[in-house]
Formats: sequence, structure tokens, C-alpha cells
Amino acid sequence: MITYLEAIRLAQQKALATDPRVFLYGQDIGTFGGAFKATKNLSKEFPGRVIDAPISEDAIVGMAIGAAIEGARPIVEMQFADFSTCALNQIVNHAATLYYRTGVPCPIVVRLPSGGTSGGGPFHSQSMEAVYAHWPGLVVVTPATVEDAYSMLLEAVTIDDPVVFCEHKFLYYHLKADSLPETSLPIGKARIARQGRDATVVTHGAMLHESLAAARELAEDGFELEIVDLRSVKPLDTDTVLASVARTGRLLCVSEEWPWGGVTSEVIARVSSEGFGLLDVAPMRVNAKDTPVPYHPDLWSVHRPTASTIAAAARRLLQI
Amino acid sequence: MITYLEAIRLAQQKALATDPRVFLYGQDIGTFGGAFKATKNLSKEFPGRVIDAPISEDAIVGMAIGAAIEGARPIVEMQFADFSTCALNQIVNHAATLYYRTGVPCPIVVRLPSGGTSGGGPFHSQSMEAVYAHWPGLVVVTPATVEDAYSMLLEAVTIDDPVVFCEHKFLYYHLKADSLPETSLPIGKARIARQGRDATVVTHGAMLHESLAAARELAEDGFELEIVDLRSVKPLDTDTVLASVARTGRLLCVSEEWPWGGVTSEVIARVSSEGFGLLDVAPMRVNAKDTPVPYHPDLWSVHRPTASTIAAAARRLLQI
Amino acid sequence: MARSLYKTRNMSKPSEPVTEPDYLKAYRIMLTSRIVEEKLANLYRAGMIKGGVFLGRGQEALSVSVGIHLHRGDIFAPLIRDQAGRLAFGDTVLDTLRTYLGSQLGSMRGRDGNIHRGRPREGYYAMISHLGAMIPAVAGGLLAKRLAGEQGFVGATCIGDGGTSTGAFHEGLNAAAVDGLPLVVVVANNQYAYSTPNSRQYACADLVDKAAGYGVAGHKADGTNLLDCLQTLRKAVSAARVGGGPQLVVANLLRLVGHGEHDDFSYLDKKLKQSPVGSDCLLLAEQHIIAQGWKNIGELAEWKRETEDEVNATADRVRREPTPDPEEDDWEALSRAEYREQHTAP
Amino acid sequence: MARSLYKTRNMSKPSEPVTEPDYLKAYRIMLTSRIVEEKLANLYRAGMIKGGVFLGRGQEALSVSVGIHLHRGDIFAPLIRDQAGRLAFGDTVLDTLRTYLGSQLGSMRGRDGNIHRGRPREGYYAMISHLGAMIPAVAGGLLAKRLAGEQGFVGATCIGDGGTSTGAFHEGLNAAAVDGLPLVVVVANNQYAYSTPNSRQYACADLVDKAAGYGVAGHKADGTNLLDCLQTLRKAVSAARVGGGPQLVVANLLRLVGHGEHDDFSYLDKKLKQSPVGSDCLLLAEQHIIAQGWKNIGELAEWKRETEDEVNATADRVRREPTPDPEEDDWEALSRAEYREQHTAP
Ligand SMILES: Cc1ncc(C[n+]2csc(CCOP(=O)(O)OP(=O)(O)O)c2C)c(N)n1
Ligand SMILES: Cc1ncc(C[n+]2csc(CCOP(=O)(O)OP(=O)(O)O)c2C)c(N)n1
Ligand SMILES: [Mg+2]
Ligand SMILES: [Mg+2]
Repeated sequence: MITYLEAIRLAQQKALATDPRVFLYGQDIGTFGGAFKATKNLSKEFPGRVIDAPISEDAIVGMAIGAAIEGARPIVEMQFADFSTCALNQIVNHAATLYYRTGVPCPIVVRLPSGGTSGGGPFHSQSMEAVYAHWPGLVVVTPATVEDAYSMLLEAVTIDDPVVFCEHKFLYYHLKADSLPETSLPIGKARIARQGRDATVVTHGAMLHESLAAARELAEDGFELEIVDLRSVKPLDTDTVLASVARTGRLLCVSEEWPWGGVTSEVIARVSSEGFGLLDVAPMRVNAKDTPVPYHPDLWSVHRPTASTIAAAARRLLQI
Repeated sequence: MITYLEAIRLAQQKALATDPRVFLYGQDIGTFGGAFKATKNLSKEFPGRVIDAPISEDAIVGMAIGAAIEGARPIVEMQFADFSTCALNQIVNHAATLYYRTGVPCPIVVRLPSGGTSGGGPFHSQSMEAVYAHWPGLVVVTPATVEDAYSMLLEAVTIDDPVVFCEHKFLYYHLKADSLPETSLPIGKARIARQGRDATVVTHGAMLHESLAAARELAEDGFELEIVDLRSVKPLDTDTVLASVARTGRLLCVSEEWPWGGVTSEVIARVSSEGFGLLDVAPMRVNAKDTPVPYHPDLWSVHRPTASTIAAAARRLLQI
Repeated sequence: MARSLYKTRNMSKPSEPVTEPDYLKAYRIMLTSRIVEEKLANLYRAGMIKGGVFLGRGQEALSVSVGIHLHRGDIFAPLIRDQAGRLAFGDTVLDTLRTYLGSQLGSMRGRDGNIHRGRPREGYYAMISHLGAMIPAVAGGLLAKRLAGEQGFVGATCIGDGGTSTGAFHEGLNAAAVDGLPLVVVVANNQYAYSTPNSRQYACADLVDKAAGYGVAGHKADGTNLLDCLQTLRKAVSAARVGGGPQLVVANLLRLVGHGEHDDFSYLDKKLKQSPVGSDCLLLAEQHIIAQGWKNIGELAEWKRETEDEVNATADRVRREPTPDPEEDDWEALSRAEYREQHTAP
Repeated sequence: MARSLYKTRNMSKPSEPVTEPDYLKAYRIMLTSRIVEEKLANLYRAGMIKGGVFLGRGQEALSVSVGIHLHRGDIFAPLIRDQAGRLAFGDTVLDTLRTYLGSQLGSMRGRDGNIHRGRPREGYYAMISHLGAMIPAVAGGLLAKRLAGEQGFVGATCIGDGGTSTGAFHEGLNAAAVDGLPLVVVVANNQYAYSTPNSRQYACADLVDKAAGYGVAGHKADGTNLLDCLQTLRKAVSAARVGGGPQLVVANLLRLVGHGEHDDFSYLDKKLKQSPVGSDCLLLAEQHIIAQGWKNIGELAEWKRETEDEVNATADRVRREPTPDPEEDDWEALSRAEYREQHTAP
């Protein structure tokens, strides 16, 4: 069985093995193998290409940008997504503008261990995908399955544009698959993770699994939720979302990040403006509460959406 | 006649004069009076309380936070909103979490000279309100008139929570008023800037004036746009927006910032989910194009929404 | 050329010598810190703490020396490994345990945890995780106090070897130097930042070499030696207090535990452990006390027992306290009620 | 303690002496830079340039000395006041004018302007405005070249006194030092950051005092003296090239114009202007050439005329070039067509 985390490790291993331009840069990723062990043994297997960085997020991304200009394909690990706020300037103002300004693309991948886990607290739990999606010039992906963690990371390395890779820490250990995929949907395409006729749930990351659990709960009452896993939030596959809403007439957006300007808001805005006629009732959203992510597990589990709050929202959407 | 910029200067003058806890900190704001002269003469009038800072945005905001903890009321000037990316960590992770974590509020005001002007280019033109609104714990205001620039800045200083004050550079010199207001709407309340019956335009900042011009254009054809000036984007006055849409049945959102997760997306998401039944047709939005802000004036004037692109969108919305 | 008002960094006034009572007081706090942390490690292993536990074992001498030289009206922003300094500054075993165990009565009410606790109103700042961020915050607190006309105050904050690589460290220390603020920045060079050895963190011969580049006074201390730490911090804190501007203190020592309790410290270079830097400051302090004849082994053992009893009793009490109730929480990030909004499914 | 491979910072191999042809070549570039910038100022006053104009008058000696010691395969990330260094590295008067005048044929195609131009594929990086940001970028370019097995290359970037206060400066230089990269960071201490004098920017005695704190070699140059600048940069660049790790060069000089052409420089301290630091490096270089008997006044005047003619002719040509056409622009921030999306009113 391969975990989500191991899939990320294996993708980096494969990228290093097949593309000599690839190298890894980040804190504690060398001999130690990374805070989460996503680079375990890779420094031994690829000497000199898995490089420990000082505690300098801004310089880490800045260096990746320069390396990319010179033809390398750096994969950068932030120890936690939350610390990428210290690298934001390089990400949004340098990497993201390089192609537009100079015509030279910037093929870097910035891995962000994202999202909440029990006891993580305000500074080790954030989901930053909506922030990076706001700025032009970045591809922002949010793999929700072991297969996607693997194939999207491999694909990200081949992309000439900067990719913010939001991998979800909650899925690291407990999400498992039998084998790695040979083929996969390309980045930019959403996936129908579950078919259903009664309502469309659009989600991504760890919330996919909470939504699937909610769908199972509603299925017991005879209602079938269709679940769209966005896979990448920018580009956002509006077509797949609209096609699903065309079938169900109802839309529920579920996201772990904060509501204001988050993925739920963007999806609802697109469906409302581009597929207004498809909606039978008002679209709904479920997000984390609009406070920092609390440390205590009892608070945390209420702060984030869960299968039961999603199911409750779905019931309201279905007017049951 | 008082300009928008002068109103900001006068508000700071009044805050310094009436509240001994207030001080100003930022680059070149002392003797020089600031890159835009928003603090002109204030260092002479208030010796020791208008302090030049090194080129250290992160430290500038960090220092303001500490000062606020000790009971001061710092107003920080970023030379351009764009450089606040270098201070983002202190703003979103320190100032914005302080009250939630410790119960101690963080009364700082961060002034962001925002938005595009001709020839500003990718790094002196950004609108950051949607980014700051995404994180919990901040009040984000976007004054669009001389009166609001004055009264909202004065009000911001009295607020115990951190306020991101997005003042629009495009309005600095050419927007003028006869006198300063005695009273004003409180922060958090939107304003009907123009009454109309046919469609609601929700906007803020410099786009208010483009929208008003578009409304004048449509009025010549006999269509009356109602224009809502949000004034603050967080909190966002959904009630006033919904009440207007209830009257008009049509919604056009106009914003200078990038579309993904911007103010237009949040407003449309709220109206669609909370006021679905009020909408006669699909809501629409007009934003800047999803690229960095171009330097050349001819590109720039197409990159941002203008009266004519807004009017064109309004015509489509009204199906005329 | 810089023309700072606060140019003379080496203030001449000699600081008071460290006396027996000073030393014993510091030792008792170190001991309490060590025992609390052992309790935390046990509770962690027993699965009673959710989230991480990050200990300061081996760093107590340095940390206590910071906290003990500050008093009411000063500012202290401790970092990860400052349990000893926190207790010296006035934090309690009770609030420590409440925070780790997630009691609703703790200062952070379950909203934040472990090392992130503080009481900003009392000058005891609550660190955010982002390393370096507390340095400008303390500087700003000091600036505000100066503007308010206060006098004779200082602010201190601690950071690791790794934290010196952050932009925040640089910007904060530089800005404080420009304004000649009474800031003491204490670098605990414990040889590692998580797994990263100094050789991958910086290239200068000694971190104290940074002082000249900021125009601040630099001090070195032996972080394993309580007397040296007390003397050095006394000197640095009093230099700051009398107008000597920022002081950079660098102490070498070794973290004697993993980065966090989840970390087995496999990357530890055994040679470092056997070198002088690898000594346990608490043991050395005990030996010093006995060698000086201030206390005998039995008396020290008695202190230890007393403290263990207190810590155990406090932990038992805290475990019976209520945990935060999500239903009661107002779930608001802003102090002003009018500005609150929640936009999730209604 | 740091155990960097690149510990020995003072490489002994003496660099080649600066010859007459070297000096004259550098002088001609300085002259061209000065004349281009005068043209830009005129165009600005005539309202022909939209956006800002930021000149390097008074900084040409230092700037040219950086660019002239770099060659193909090296990396150069110039900053605001590096017109001279840009020309020395291979930028042209033509592309300079195209960028300022917003010709569609310029390297930035109207998407970005003035000092933000570059051709990254040719090692000529295009600065972003955020000060300090280019330092880690150059370091990363050097790291990639090392990983690719290239040898004998260097990278250089410039920054102002003000830029040294950024976190990016600190993080970038430190990271480069840890990896012993062949990076030359040149600080043009022109006494002001916009209006801010050094006394409000830093508190160290001299910015070169920062070198020891990063474990990199430090060099001082007289920024008004072309020979000294050439010699110092030659030494620093060759030390980096042969494995001496990062080099920090600090030169004192005075910006002889306002921050930008909109700025009347009212804050200039007249005493600075009259002190040696206020000398005009171009005039001093002319005097040196004449004193050495390398050229006479007439020959120098002829050079000046020639250059003015070239610059004027180029400006006339560029003014007839097409400006960017918004209809033609693809308005895409990503190179990969599949990832493009526009979500504004359809
Ligand atoms: C800006 C930032 N980046 C990364 C981290 C993750 N992190 C937490 S502790 C740590 C190591 C800190 O090392 P050091 O500063 O030497 O302190 P020590 O743990 O040794 O006491 C890291 C990398 C962080 N907290 N902040
Ligand atoms: C991070 C950042 N903050 C603020 C600015 C605005 N700004 C542009 S140039 C400048 C002054 C720069 O001074 P210095 O580094 O000394 O260079 P000089 O202009 O003197 O050549 C400032 C503050 C910026 N570009 N980047
Ligand atoms: Mg350490
Ligand atoms: Mg300068």
C-alpha cells in the first residue's frame, strides 16, 4: 500500500531519476529526509541534488527562480504552507510575473504541506491555495488522492510555469492506494469523484473525503450527491463543474480554507454568472470558520468542515 | 478644494493632534513628507511622532504590532501597496491573529497606496484588498471619495482591530471635495452612490468613478444603474447589496483587482447564495485582466476596467 | 556614514556581580523548568497532549538568565526553548500545563498552544511560529514606551541559530539599531536548526560577528555555564537599560533533546555531544553549587522532590479542568462585534 | 561552528592590473550612460516617457566596473542606477530607449518598463521592484550552473544602502555564503535611500562591516574613482570566479540627481555635496585621462559628440516604432496555453 506521502516521495524520486535538471531545495530535506519524510533517502540516492536550505523562505524561492532561469527544474519544499507567507513576494512578484514580463517562463514547483491536522494550531494548518490563485501567473494544484499526488507532482515538474503544489498533510499517512497510476487526467481537468443526480458538491484536497463521507450518509436516505474534485484550483475547470450542475441543478461548494475570496466563492461566482440557468436553487458553501485555525482538537474539529456539517448543508440544499 | 490625498494627510494630522497614542512610521514620511506627500509637514508639526523607517516592510509592521500591544496607535505607510507583500507575514500571521489567540487586540492601521496609474507597471499598481480580506482578523477598507478617505482613516485609528487601509493612488490628486465631512457612515456600511432601478453595480475604490461614468452613459439611453460603493470589503455589507439587488434584479460587480477570488467573486457568491431569488438574470463581473499590470499606458488602459467596458457589460446585463 | 545617536555601544558602568542567592534562584527556576518539561514529555508519550512538544533541555542556563534580568515594565518575547526564561519572567507551572493540556482556563483558552502562549498585556509576548517575527515586535513595543515617555525599560527576545537566517531577524535588529532601542537579542546557538547543522545555516566564523554589521554590541556566553550566562546577560541587559542600544548575545550550547518530542535526534553528531558544548548546564550548575558549599546533595534532592510534587499535583489538577467548548466559543477573530461576519452555509 | 567548504575568503591570486585600454573602455561606457540618461531626462521633461525615470548619475564608475568584468556565461542582475553596468554587460542604447519610450520592439514589449528590463536567457536578469529580491535569484542561477557542471562563472548584482535593510538581502547573501557561490554583491552607498539618509537606514560604522557577519570577503572602493572601482571589482570578481565564495563590495559615493526625475532632491545635505563623496566620477575620470595624457580635451569632446549623435539618432528612430497594441497582446500570464483562463464578464 502506498500512502499519499510516499506517492509524493516517489514522484520526486522519479523526477530526479529521469530529469537531470531537477533538484530539491528546502529545510531539512537532505539527510534528514524532510519534516514529513517526503524526501527520505533521496539525498543518498541523488547526491548533491537534494539540498538543505537555511531558514530563509524568501531566499529559497528566489534561488529556485534563478535556477529555473538557468534551465534547472527546482522543486522547493516549504516546511509548512504557512511559512510560505515569508516567500510570498518571490512567488507572486517574481516567479509569477517572469513570463509575462520577459517571455522567459519560470518552471519551479513550490510544495506546500497544507491544511489542518489535529493540534496543528494557527501556524501549521493554513490552506493557501486561494491566495496564490488570486495572483496571475501561477498554476495552483490541490491533489486529493494518492494517484493525483503522484501524477500531478510529476506533471508539475514538466510544466514551464510556476506551480504551487498544495499537498494536504491530513492525507499524508492515512490515505493509501494499491499502486501508482500509469496515466492520469492532466492538470487543469477536474474529476467526477462520485456520480450522483441530486446535487453537485465541488471540493478539493482533504475535503474531498469529508464530502464523499457526507455523500455516503445521504445515500442512505436515497439522495445521490455528485462530487467534483477540482484537482487544480487554477486553472479551474469550470466546464466540468457546469456540466455537473447542468445534471443536478444544485450546487454546494466545500472548502477547508477561509470563506472570503476562497475557492467556494470563486466557484459559486463562476457557476452563477456562467450557468445561472442551470441552478434550481441558491448555491451554498461550507468553509472553515473565519478565524485563525484553533490549536485545541475540540475546537479544530468544529472549525473545519466535516462530513456531518457537509451532510447537514447538503440536506438544506436538497430541502430535506 | 481638498484632494483625496490631502484628506488623508489631514486625517493623520487630526489623529496626531487629538490622540497622543498615535504615531506614524514608514519610509520617507518624515521631513520628506512621504513619496506621495501624504505626511507633508507632519514631522515638523509633531516632532518625534512621524518616524522614518528603513526599507524593511516586515519590521515596519512588526514594530507597529509591538507598539500597539503597548498601547500606541501606529499608522504605518507602505510606500506602495505592492511592497506590503514583504510585510504580509506580520500582517496576516501576527496582527490578524493576536486578538483571537491572546484576547489582546492589535490597533494598527496599515496604509496601502493602491491600484493602478498610468505607467505604474507590475510592481506599483497592485490592489491587495482581496488578499487581506481572505485572512481572518483584519478590517479592510477601500475609500472611494475624499470624504471617506478622511473619515474612514480617522475611524480606522479608533478601531481596536488591525485595519488595512487601501487608498487609491489614481484618486490622489484629481478627486476633490469642497470640505471635509463632519459625520459619515461607519466602516462596515456600504453606500448607495447613485440610485437606479435597472441594475445594481457593486464596486469600490477608483472603479466607483468609472462605474458612475458608465451609469451616466447608460442614463442617456434611459437606463438607470444603481451604484453601491462598498467602502469596506471586510466586513462586506451584504445587506445593502442585497437590498439593492432586490430593487433591480440585476447585478454587475466591478473591481480593479484580478478576478480569481477577488471582491467581485465574493460579492457574487454572497448574492447568489443569500439572495438567489432576487436575481432576474445571471450576475456579471468586470475585473482587470488576469495578468500582471502592464507598464505601457496603452496596455494598462485596456488591462483595467473602464467606464466603457463597464458600460458594455451593463448593456449585456440589461440585454440591450 | 551612520550618525546614530546611540553610537557608543560599550557602556562602561559595570553591572552588579552575581551573588549566591542570585545563582540559587536561577538554579531553582532551571530545575523547575527541567521538571516541568520532563512531565510534558511524559504526558506527550502518554498521548495526553495533542500537537507538538518542544523542549529546552540543555538551554535552561541561558534562558533563565534572560528572564531573570527582566522585571515588570520590561518586555519579554521568549521562543521555542525558553521554558526557564518564561518561569523566570513570571509565567507559572500552572499556566504552562494548562496550555499544553488544553485547559479552557489557560491563557490561550485552547485557541493556541504550547510555546505560543503569552500575556501580551503583561509584557510577555506570545510568539508566532514564524521565526524572527518577534524581534521587530519587541522593538516596536520599546519604541512605543519611549514615545510614551517611559524610562529605564528593556525588551528581550530569544532566537536560534536557524532563526538568524530569517529576513525578520535582520530587519528587526537593524531597525532597532537605527533607533537605538533597548533591545536584547539572545541567540541560543544549539548547533542545529531542526536537523540542519550550523554548516548549512551560516558561513561566518561566529554568529556574534554579526553584531558589528548592525552596529550593536556583541556578547558571547558559554551556554552550558550558568554563571557565565548570568553575568553576560546581566551586562547586556543593563547596557541596554542605560541607553547602550541593542545588544546581541550569542551563546553556544547543545540542545540535549530532539527538535520536538517526535524527533529521535538521529542526526546528532556524537562528537558534539562529547565536546564541552554538549554538557548539561543543569548538572554543571548543581556541581557548582555543591563545590561552592552553598547546598549539599541532600538539599538539592529535596528541592527536586518538592518541585516534582508541585508539578505532578498541578498536572493532576489541570487534567480535571474543562477543555474549551466549541459551543461556547464566539468564533470571532475581531474584537469589535460590528465587524464580525461569517459567510459559510447559513 | 560553520564548516563551509568555501571558508578561505581571501584568494591570493592577484588580479590583472587595469590598463589604459581598460580604463578608456570603461570611460566610454560611462560617457554613453551619462548621455543616454541625459536624453532620458529630457524626454521625461518633454512628457514623452510615461512612468518614472531613475538615473545613475554619479554612480557610473562603480556600475561600469561591475558590468565590464562579467562576460558571456556570467549572470548580472543590475539595479536601479546601473545604466552604465548594463551597457558594459551588453545592453544597448537602442533597447534602453525602446524600453523607456515603450516601443513594442523593446525587450519588455511594453509590459514592463525602464529599469525593469532584462534578457534573462542571456544572463541579464530583469529586476523586480522589490529591493533585495534579485540577490537570491542570482545565487540560484549560480547554484544551477554549478549543478550543471559549468565552471568559472560568476554572478553579480547591485543594491543601494537602503536595499541592505531588506530581509531579502540578508537571506540571499547568507544562503549564497552557505553554499560558497561565486556571487558578487555590490553596494552603492549613495548616502540616501530616496530621502532617507544613512543615519536612518543603518547603525553600523560602515556597511562593509556586514561582510564578516556573513562569512564573506568584504571590499571597499571609492565610488567616485574609476580606477579604484575597476581594481576593486576586478579583485572581487576574480576572487569569486576562482572559488572564493561571495564577495561584498561597498563603495561610497553620492547620487548626483534626485531619486527619480520627479524628485527635486531638496533633502540633499549640502555638506555631502561639497565633500569628496560628492565628486562626479565622470569628471574625475576625464581629468585622469587627460592627466595621464591618454587623450586630450578635443578627443574627449569628439567622443561626447559622437555619442550624443548616436543617442539622438536612436531616440528618433525609436519614436517612430510601433507602441504595443492591446488588440495584439495575448494577455496571458502563463506560457502554457491550456492553463490560461480569463474570467471577467464574457
Ligand atoms: C520562518 C519559519 N520557517 C520555518 C519554520 C519551521 N521551524 C520551526 S523550528 C525550526 C528550526 C529552528 O531552528 P533554530 O532557530 O536553530 O532554533 P532551535 O529549534 O534550534 O531552538 C524550523 C525550521 C518556522 N517556524 N519559521
Ligand atoms: C521592498 C521595497 N520597499 C520599498 C521600495 C520603494 N523604493 C524604491 S527605491 C527606494 C529607495 C532605495 O534606496 P537605495 O537602496 O539606497 O538605492 P538608491 O535609490 O539610493 O540607489 C525605495 C524605498 C522598494 N522598491 N522595495
Ligand atoms: Mg538551533
Ligand atoms: Mg541609496
